[in-house]
Amino acid sequence: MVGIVLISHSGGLAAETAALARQIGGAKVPLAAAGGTEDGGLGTSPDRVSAAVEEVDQGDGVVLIPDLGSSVLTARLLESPGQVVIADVPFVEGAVSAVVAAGGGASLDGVLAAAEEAWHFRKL
Amino acid sequence: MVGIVLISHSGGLAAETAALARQIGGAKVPLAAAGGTEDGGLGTSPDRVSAAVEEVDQGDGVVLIPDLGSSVLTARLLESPGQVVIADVPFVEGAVSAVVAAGGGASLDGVLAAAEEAWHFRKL
Amino acid sequence: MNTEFFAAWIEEITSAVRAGRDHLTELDAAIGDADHGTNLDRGFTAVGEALAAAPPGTPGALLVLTGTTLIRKVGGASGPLYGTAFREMGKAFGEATEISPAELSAGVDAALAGVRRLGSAAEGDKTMVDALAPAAAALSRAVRDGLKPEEALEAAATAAAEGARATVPLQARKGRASYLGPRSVGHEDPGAASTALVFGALRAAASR
Amino acid sequence: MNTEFFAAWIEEITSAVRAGRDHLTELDAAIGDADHGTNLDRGFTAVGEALAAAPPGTPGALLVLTGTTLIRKVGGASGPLYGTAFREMGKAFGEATEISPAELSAGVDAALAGVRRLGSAAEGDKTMVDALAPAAAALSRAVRDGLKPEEALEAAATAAAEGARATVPLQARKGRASYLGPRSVGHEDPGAASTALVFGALRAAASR
Ligand SMILES: Nc1ncnc2c1ncn2[C@@H]1O[C@H](COP(=O)(O)OP(=O)(O)O)[C@@H](O)[C@H]1O
Ligand SMILES: Nc1ncnc2c1ncn2[C@@H]1O[C@H](COP(=O)(O)OP(=O)(O)O)[C@@H](O)[C@H]1O
Ligand SMILES: [Mg+2]
Ligand SMILES: [Mg+2]
Ligand SMILES: [Mg+2]
Ligand SMILES: [Mg+2]
Repeated sequence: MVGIVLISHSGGLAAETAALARQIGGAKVPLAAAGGTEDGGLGTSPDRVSAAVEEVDQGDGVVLIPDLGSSVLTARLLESPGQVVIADVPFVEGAVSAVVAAGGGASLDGVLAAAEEAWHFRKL
Repeated sequence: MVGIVLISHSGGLAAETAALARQIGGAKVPLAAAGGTEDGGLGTSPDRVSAAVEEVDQGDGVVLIPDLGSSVLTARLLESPGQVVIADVPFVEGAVSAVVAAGGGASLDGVLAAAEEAWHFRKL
Repeated sequence: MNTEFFAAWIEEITSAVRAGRDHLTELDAAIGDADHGTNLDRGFTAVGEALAAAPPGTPGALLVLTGTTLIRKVGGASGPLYGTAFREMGKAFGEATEISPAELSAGVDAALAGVRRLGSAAEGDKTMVDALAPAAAALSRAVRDGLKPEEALEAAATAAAEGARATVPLQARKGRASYLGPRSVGHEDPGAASTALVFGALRAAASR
Repeated sequence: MNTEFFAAWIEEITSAVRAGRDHLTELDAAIGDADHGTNLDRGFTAVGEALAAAPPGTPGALLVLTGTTLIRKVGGASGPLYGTAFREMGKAFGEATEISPAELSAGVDAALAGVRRLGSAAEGDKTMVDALAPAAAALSRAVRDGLKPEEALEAAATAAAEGARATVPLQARKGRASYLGPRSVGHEDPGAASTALVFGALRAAASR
């Protein structure tokens, strides 16, 4: 299965978004939340994010979903075409769509495409 | 100032998103997080959301930002044209944009328009 | 049908939801978040308490209080939706103390319209609308054709149950199940299943 | 310029960041999240420890270790950006033990290219690029014109400081400040201000 890493400034935001996505998309998906700095502050820790990537990598590729600012830059440092790719998507909605697609057995490109559909989902 | 209420299934997600938005958009904006059921479970409590609307209403209107599912339906129950309006926007990114706009003194329509711009923000 | 009849209906729904709670929750586990049975059980338990605390004097008041309580207590999407359904039916009944089959049918139509307006779901979107809409249509047809009340309610209950079963092959396009896309196919929609219980309870109240 | 020179540069940056920490954080409070000074102070403190623990033998190795440590320890957007800048400069220096002004200029160009690639910011977007790009250009011009090393570094430092000041009237189009839209106008960009400190430190290292 494709792995997913949620990268946020805020440890709480990454963890809560992961919990919601897991609840909708299924508990089996390899999904990790990498938010906050190593000392628990607001920010991004590349070490945490790399550890999360290793944790969820089952050989089918990993999608990184950053919230904004330094999360995006940290994600870019870890990009590796065809293996570790960034989804430029709305954080919560994209995470839910990506986790659902990964749980359904989609390929790396399929998960990325599903996440990007979140830009076109209307709520009302 | 226009008030903003973040409505989520998850109390944690609403609170963490509010914290991030406040950190970027300024602490003065009347902003409330209404997530989870009254007994702290996953779900939406219309009573909590109405209380949040009252809390942030300074007479300049209130924007409701729901995440998905029951949050959207609860928000619709509280809609009141020209006073309490729903922003159909990406949850985190729309919240940040809305809080920034409200902090800058935008009108209800202005805050709504700023939140909707979050659909067009690219991160990379 | 008087206030007592509608109180009996709510009691029947409450028992059916209690008995079907785990089944509804299992349906929701497949394409949702495994809480629909618990949500409705919590909601109708609260409705029972609210009705006991301040027994309403008309069918309309009873249904409006039922709806308001569901909105406040259910916690899931079905709360605002069923809440709106019962409130709209109650409002359609106005101050009347006795409701004719034709008025009941108009009340169910109002409930359906309210659910549609709130949730923007069309038939085929794999939601409670897929049970509610055929039930409303069957009831209206039965009334127009001059069927006896019990027969009319039987027709509505059957239509709701068939509508619920027909959601199995559909792909969800509304509610949180819609995030599942094609993975939502092959499962009965929990809200449609509970709507079938609601109309089964209506038939049961009539044959009490 | 040898390994000692670059070690002195990092020391000068560390002192300048320590002294300017609160000012940088205040700039970031206006259009960001009030952590830029703390972020860089934490990062360069960690760099000092890393360099002391395993002193690198070449300018290239020293700058790569500096960059890697900044990436790991800064925590904000400036970590990946400055980290990439120092790593790219270090990689451009290769195994050389003595760096000429022309090589230094090429290293700064590589740093700028790395920051641009990572952050996709153009000049005028109100970021550190608005200080780094003019500094790189001034250094390259000075080297081409055959200026003495101290004069060349003076020119780079002046260009960086002017570039930072020129960010005041700009509206941010990259980084978290971009979420502020027009509200970001009227404030100096913190990352551009710290880049001016970095080039001031380079000049200081040369006149030690
Ligand atoms: N927009 C909608 N329109 C109509 N019915 C909906 C809508 N959204 C959800 N539903 C119904 O609500 C049911 C789920 O209710 P429930 O599980 O109690 O809420 P939640 O999805 O918030 O956990 C679905 O099975 C569906 O029938
Ligand atoms: N995409 C980018 N490209 C270039 N520089 C950027 C970019 N994003 C942010 N910056 C720089 O980083 C600075 C902010 O750094 P810092 O406060 O340490 O990080 P954060 O914004 O994550 O808190 C900004 O002032 C800006 O100069
Ligand atoms: Mg549910
Ligand atoms: Mg639920
Ligand atoms: Mg900052
Ligand atoms: Mg920061």
